[in-house]
Amino acid sequence: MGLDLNTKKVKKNAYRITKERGKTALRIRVPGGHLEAKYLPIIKEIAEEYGNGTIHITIRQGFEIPGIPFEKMEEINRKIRPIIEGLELDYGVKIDDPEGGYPAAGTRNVSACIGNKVCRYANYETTELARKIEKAIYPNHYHVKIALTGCPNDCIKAHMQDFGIVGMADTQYDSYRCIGCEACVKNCKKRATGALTFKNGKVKKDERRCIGCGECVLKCPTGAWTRNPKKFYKLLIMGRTGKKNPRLAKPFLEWVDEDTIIKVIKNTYEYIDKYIDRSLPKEHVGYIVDRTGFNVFKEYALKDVELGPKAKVAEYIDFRGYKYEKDAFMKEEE
Amino acid sequence: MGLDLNTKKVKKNAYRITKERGKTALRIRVPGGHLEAKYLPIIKEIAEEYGNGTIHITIRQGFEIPGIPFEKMEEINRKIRPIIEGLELDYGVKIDDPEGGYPAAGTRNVSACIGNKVCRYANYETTELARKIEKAIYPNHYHVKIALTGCPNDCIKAHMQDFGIVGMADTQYDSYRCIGCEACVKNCKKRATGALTFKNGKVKKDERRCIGCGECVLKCPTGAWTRNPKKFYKLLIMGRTGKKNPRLAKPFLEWVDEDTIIKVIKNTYEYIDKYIDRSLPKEHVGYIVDRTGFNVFKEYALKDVELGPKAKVAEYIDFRGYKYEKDAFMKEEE
Amino acid sequence: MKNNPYLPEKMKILDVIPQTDIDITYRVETDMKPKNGQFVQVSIPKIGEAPISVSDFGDGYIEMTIRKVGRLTNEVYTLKPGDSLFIRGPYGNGFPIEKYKGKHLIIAAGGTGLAPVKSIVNHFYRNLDELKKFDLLTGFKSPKDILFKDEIEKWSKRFNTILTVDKGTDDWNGNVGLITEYVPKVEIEDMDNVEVVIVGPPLMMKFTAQAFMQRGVPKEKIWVSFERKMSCAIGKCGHCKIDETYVCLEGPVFNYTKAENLID
Amino acid sequence: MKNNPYLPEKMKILDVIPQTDIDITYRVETDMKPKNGQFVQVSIPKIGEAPISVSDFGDGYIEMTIRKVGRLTNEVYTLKPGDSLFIRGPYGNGFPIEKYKGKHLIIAAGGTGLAPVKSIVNHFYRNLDELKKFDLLTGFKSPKDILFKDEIEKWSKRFNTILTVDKGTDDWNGNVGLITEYVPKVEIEDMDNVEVVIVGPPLMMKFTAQAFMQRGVPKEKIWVSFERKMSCAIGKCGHCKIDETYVCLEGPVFNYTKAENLID
Amino acid sequence: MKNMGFQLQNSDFNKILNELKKEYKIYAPKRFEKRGTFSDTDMIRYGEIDSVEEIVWKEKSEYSPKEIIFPITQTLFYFTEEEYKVPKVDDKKIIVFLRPCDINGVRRLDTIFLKNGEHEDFYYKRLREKVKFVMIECKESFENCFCVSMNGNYTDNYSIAVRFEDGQVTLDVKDEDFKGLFNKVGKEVDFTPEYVKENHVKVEVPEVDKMPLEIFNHEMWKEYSERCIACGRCNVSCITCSCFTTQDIPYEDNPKAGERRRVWAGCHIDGFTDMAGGHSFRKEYGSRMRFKTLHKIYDYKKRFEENMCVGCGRCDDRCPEYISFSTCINKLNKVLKEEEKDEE
Amino acid sequence: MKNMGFQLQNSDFNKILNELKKEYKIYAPKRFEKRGTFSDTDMIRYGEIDSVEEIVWKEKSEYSPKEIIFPITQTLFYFTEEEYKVPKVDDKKIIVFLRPCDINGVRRLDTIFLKNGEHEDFYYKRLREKVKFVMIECKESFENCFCVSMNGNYTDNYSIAVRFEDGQVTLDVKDEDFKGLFNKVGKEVDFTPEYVKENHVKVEVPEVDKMPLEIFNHEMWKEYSERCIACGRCNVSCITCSCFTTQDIPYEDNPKAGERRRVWAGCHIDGFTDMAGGHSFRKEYGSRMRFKTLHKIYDYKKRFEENMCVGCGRCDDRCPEYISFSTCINKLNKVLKEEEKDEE
Repeated sequence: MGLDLNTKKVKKNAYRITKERGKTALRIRVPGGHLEAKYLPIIKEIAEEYGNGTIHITIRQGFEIPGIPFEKMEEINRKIRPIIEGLELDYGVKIDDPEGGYPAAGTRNVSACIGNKVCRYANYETTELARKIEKAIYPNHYHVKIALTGCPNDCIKAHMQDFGIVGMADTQYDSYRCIGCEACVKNCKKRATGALTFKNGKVKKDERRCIGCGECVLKCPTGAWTRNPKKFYKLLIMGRTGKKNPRLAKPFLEWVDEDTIIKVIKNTYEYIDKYIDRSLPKEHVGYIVDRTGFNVFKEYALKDVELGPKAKVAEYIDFRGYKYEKDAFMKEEE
Repeated sequence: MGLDLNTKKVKKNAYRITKERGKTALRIRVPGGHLEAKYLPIIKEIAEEYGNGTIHITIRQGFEIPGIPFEKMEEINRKIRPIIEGLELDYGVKIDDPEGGYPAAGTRNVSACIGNKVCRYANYETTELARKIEKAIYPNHYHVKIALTGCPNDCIKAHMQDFGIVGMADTQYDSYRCIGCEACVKNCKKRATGALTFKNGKVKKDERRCIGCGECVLKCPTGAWTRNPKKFYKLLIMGRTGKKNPRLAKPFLEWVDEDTIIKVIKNTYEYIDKYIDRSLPKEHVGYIVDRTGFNVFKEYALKDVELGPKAKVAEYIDFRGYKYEKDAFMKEEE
Repeated sequence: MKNNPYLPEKMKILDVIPQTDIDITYRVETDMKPKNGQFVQVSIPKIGEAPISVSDFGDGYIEMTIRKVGRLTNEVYTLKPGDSLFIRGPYGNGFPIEKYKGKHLIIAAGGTGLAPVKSIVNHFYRNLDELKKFDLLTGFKSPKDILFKDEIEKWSKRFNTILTVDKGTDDWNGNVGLITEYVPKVEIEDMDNVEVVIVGPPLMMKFTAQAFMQRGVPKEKIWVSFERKMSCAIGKCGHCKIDETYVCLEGPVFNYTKAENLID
Repeated sequence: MKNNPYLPEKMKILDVIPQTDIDITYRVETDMKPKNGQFVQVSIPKIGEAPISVSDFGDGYIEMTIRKVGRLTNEVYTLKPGDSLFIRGPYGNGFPIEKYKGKHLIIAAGGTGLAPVKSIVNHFYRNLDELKKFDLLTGFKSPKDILFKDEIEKWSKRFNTILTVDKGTDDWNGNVGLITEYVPKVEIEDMDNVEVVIVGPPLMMKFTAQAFMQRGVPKEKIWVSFERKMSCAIGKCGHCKIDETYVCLEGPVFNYTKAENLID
Repeated sequence: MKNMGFQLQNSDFNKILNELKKEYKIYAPKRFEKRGTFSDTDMIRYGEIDSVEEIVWKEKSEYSPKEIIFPITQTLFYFTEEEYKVPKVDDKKIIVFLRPCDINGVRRLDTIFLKNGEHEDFYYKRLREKVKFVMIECKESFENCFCVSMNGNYTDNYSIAVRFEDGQVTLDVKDEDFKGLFNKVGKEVDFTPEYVKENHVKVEVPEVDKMPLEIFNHEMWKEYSERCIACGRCNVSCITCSCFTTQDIPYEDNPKAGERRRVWAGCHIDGFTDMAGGHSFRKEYGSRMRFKTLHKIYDYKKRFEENMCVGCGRCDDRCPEYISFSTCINKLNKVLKEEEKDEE
Repeated sequence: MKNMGFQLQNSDFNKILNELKKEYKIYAPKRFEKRGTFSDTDMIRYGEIDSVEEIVWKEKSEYSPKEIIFPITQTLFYFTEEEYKVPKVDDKKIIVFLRPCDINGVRRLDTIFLKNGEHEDFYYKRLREKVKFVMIECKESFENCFCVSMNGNYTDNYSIAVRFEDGQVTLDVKDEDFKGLFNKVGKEVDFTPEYVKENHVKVEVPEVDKMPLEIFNHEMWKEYSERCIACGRCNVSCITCSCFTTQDIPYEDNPKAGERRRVWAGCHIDGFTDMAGGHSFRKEYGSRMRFKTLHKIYDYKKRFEENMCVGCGRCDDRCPEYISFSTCINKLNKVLKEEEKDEE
């Protein structure tokens, strides 16, 4: 029999239709970008026994194993069971058949910077939250990109995601402990937004300028600045690259909690389900929002969401970005 | 003796100063994001014997191995010799002491989407070019981020880099082979820029609208559209996230060749060397360009560069992006 | 070049007879002697070519009733008497009118479907004695879409002509309703000697045929004419093929026993 | 509260004597009896406190010449006679003027450095016979920066007073050049009996001391006064400490044998 | 029985090719470097060659040789104002290197263009008459070939048969026109071309007199509605797909002049059945799959007594959605057998 | 010789703490959850406690107990228009749980605030007089401790010494004021507090009468110019750093009122030597390291006959640049020995 494949099913099973006829590439999800080293031998074995011996590290922090014959998909799906168990099921993700490979690939691997496991700047454990989000939204065929970054430095490039989650430190100031060294003030001006000013020997914070990076805490020698142990997040939405209108994600919510983040993302899947152009099953959510307008999205996204007292919500969003209306400023070399 | 570390040296050796006192994290470079699976056991061994048994996949496609005592750095540096040889020296990167670990960390891992090794959309072998760039610019302490993406879909998020290299297909049309199915025209309108129109049973291309994605070739059933075998690239510059002014990289050059890309990047290091604010050794190149203005950068970048006949150069660049001038559009919830 | 079947013949337009806002009948000068129900390939150089039913013919001319629906027909609309059309043909099998002689002939034509059968109607209008009985059912979407108004008026004086429109207007006093609704009103005395010709849009043909079969007309007595995309009209281009049948060669007229099994 | 050394005393301003655009001499009412070269902590409530040299004193008053260089001194500038200053002190060791008696005293003062030694100058102006010889070298950046102009005029009539400015102006007819250039012009007859007091900015003191030493003046005969940041003036706050020495306690006046080894 | 053949070094063969080029245009499958669908992939398709080394015989061509006699775009006539003129064809004759399946495929094209209906296709005929076949011996199956099942594997309809080996060619020359060229330089050897005897892919073509109506609406086609993207690659790569569409165009540079031409069409591609006025048939892609399938293995045969499909497998090679036509045939066969059973 | 002590269950000890709180404010190192420098890290520093369970005795506190007697921000007096008023202090006495090194450190603070110059520091003294030490027995060294080298490991200057174990405390009560509290509920046991005998980190403090001038400009300090970021964490965490700066401020709500206060200052921090007018000293961070180092292990000793540094190691614990003060001392010692050799 000739090779007869339902490519849509193959793709939903996280295998790629590649350039090379008959060969596929498996994508391993690593929610939150972090995994125990014990899974590496499985990846190595698949690469060497079924693939071409190489692996690609995907930009969303998964592994892609190329050069696999399509016929081996089922066999490989059984082999990756420990990975699906260890990185998905163990975190509560519902996958009916752990030997059937990944049940969906539309919603991309939930990426995360290394977070406060390691990084001094990060305001939370990014992988942990990534896994909670994974649990809430995977498996799902809608094309949604989610990434988490520990602080506004945004190493993960949350600004290029449909949902970018940025950790915000609610920094609290104990003026008694402040010795007026101005380390926080100078740093905030130099590296952040100049939200801090120095007056009467102590520091003032302009709450409207503060982006919650938490650098004042990092710089403070005396512990005058500390973080509110309660976690807050900023939710950036609808950033993208692509061939039409690359644009930065923009803030939709600020100073909201984890539950709000998860609920808004879940609500968005319902929104997609209602508004997606079904002739384009992979229509990206950003383009759907372009069609329906921000307010329709907002209404759906905030359904049954209880925003805390600190929460801020965008009234409107000017996404700007640029359009590939070409060349107004490009001249050909002569 | 107490633990006495020159943190700057540690960082230049690709080890991180982490949140946890006494513990570091090693970052493994994987230029172009692709590696042979045979290196995985080394990573696993380091993670399990020296670290905490876990690894993080960095957003720039390297591995980060956390939980390593600083004392083990030298020992580990010897262990990663095969990786440094296999992924750096073998591609011509000059590293004096292959048992001394990475000699620089300022210039970040050169990232790449999977490219045309696997992906149907990619217009070139991204990892291969990434390795050539690595050879040209590593080791280097200046903070520069480079990423390569095979096509304007820009899965790598080249738009968030100091240098984003986008493969451009110079698509050529053989009207004899065209059967007028309009697959290319419809697709270009739907997925790209509408550069193609259908007239008199055949297709016309608006060269100024064409972004070189190559999708017309992919969609063409008869091979009427093919790619010029000569490779062309677009160079996006000075995109960034960060706490001040997240912004998209914008096109600086289009339809240029590989040599131009490499030369411009090399020239930029000289530019940085001349204009960097030495009180900020990690000053990002984008901020330097902000200070000197685009034209000073441009003059340096194009020094001794021979642009081909198809090349286009930006006359000026309006980076836009957004500033963390906060809250014009955010209201607090009541 | 004689053996190049793609070459059209330039024919002078003798007359241009508007039928409705979007239908015009063109009479062109030619020696062609088509059969009733055949079609020709009509073209305007650099604009295009399309299959068009011959709606009538006579000595030294043929007529085609053309509806303005595309690039070519739009262009045809600008032509005046004295201008030319490029035509090749006739093609197709045509109706077996010899078989209808001596029978009770019922013609049901929907919309432009009246064009391909108009020459039959006119033939029997002129030779009504060749038939045992003749009924014409013709339906249009609305009063303004009615084709060949004067001729229908003329025909109705010699045989039972039911004209209906799907949807009337305030000043329409005639029949309203689909043709299928009028099928039961046709009196059929001798089921063995009836012949039914149905031409129109695909669904109209299907339901009208069903209506006649419900009345007891056997399939073998029902004839339809198909309209399909055609590029060559000579069995090469493949567009009009349905199963093993080439509409341009074995059609456009089919006995319903065959037609009902032609599934696109 | 008696034992609270941080409490200042409110003192009434008796006189305000402008010196230059940015230097003013304040005379305040007090019983304080400072030694020449001592300083006081001057404050304005809610603005701040700073160490200021006592530039002169007498029965029931002290004088301080204050330069407008910061937040506190800016505020002091708004004060008028009858207003108050808050003062505590005097602090520091002062110059050992008993040692200078019978000697050839050379005072070299740069800029505001003239203030801390002004009381010595005035003392010997009044008691010139206590000295074998008296030379005063005083330098300022420019003519407009000259302090105590009237007094310099007065002094120059009684002893050798060299006034120089680093940079002259069109209407300046006096000396131009750094103090160090004028050191060679001072006649020193008896190297064993000379005492040199140098007060001014750190580099001025360093190079002037070197100039005198080059002329053969031994270190032991050279005296300088240090200016340092101080918050308490009583040996607690740590700001003025240089090595094991607290300028507020063991200074501000140091013999050069000690001063040259005080490395910040 | 021994069959006398010739064996030549490539260099000698090239000399003969050069000689032949005076009288013939010589077409063979050749490599167009980096002109494949995906970047850095090559395209193998027919083109004129100058030397045997250009001939790609170790791989299957992506497109069939049909474009040599049935050009993708072919001007029927030029218009100047209201006159028209039929273009001339090159005087040279044509040699095509091709495999047995394609030779068998050309017979199907002949049937459609020359024997379907009363008219011969003028444009096809005048090219077809020029063509001589050089059969590339094809002993081993490529992926997706199912020629044996379709009887496409064998033919003796060739002027020359050729076995390529690295550096040399072995020939069976049947055409007397050519024999003289070889007996001077070629070594005489015993050579009978071999044929593929078995493919990896086998199909069982349903043998039915009449396709049951249920098949037309059978749910097996629904799957293809989901899978097929109507790109038409199967049509354009097929050696036997012969459909075309005519286009009339005015020249942009001078709209008074123009041409009528025909270009390939494909039953999978949108617009194939579109009529002026907007009506069209087979909107569901599954019904296009059914239409093509039945044409290739049922209705053509009813008309012309052999199946249209020759089993070259290019449709499977080229389908971007990995729809396997051979699998479809087998599925259909199975469905038909089950239907039969149900009726019993 | 047996030393009589008491052993109590935590619950009993808590009762006594409750009793003591009537008369005392009780301070101990305690955990401030998620208030550390990095997210999700805790801060261990001194605070008032209600129970023994709050006392963090298994870890070293990040800040020393000095802030109890030398508050970070301390109002010297309130201004109302042009009058001023010295604030009162709480009537309660103070108990501080602290380790031997810190008790020894407090002696250095006493020296500076009470014995340097003719004036005693009024504000320090009035708090210091209230303090009684409860010495936390410290048998094992933490990372970076070098108390043994600095003789900071031992003291007998305590009212109570306490050994914490999970669930119980063992006490040596020297202060007669407290003895009565324990002999009712505590079990009498033989208890002598033990002391750290050896640290992982050892320093050799240079024994010189006079620091050679070359040391001040020695290139060993240049390294610190590169490494030190002048954050002042070493100063503020140090038990013996006692520098402060005064600030006068008008209240924003009513600028007619205001206060004079003092806040901690640090010799590593920018501005420490800034004079009105712009001049400042030790701009190079390496010279600040030299200044601090010599103060801690040389010039203080010249003045007061013991080294200032007690070896608590907090500076090393806290330095974000991993500058090890103990390493610096050893380096200095080595440099001095080499200089000595060179002179021979």
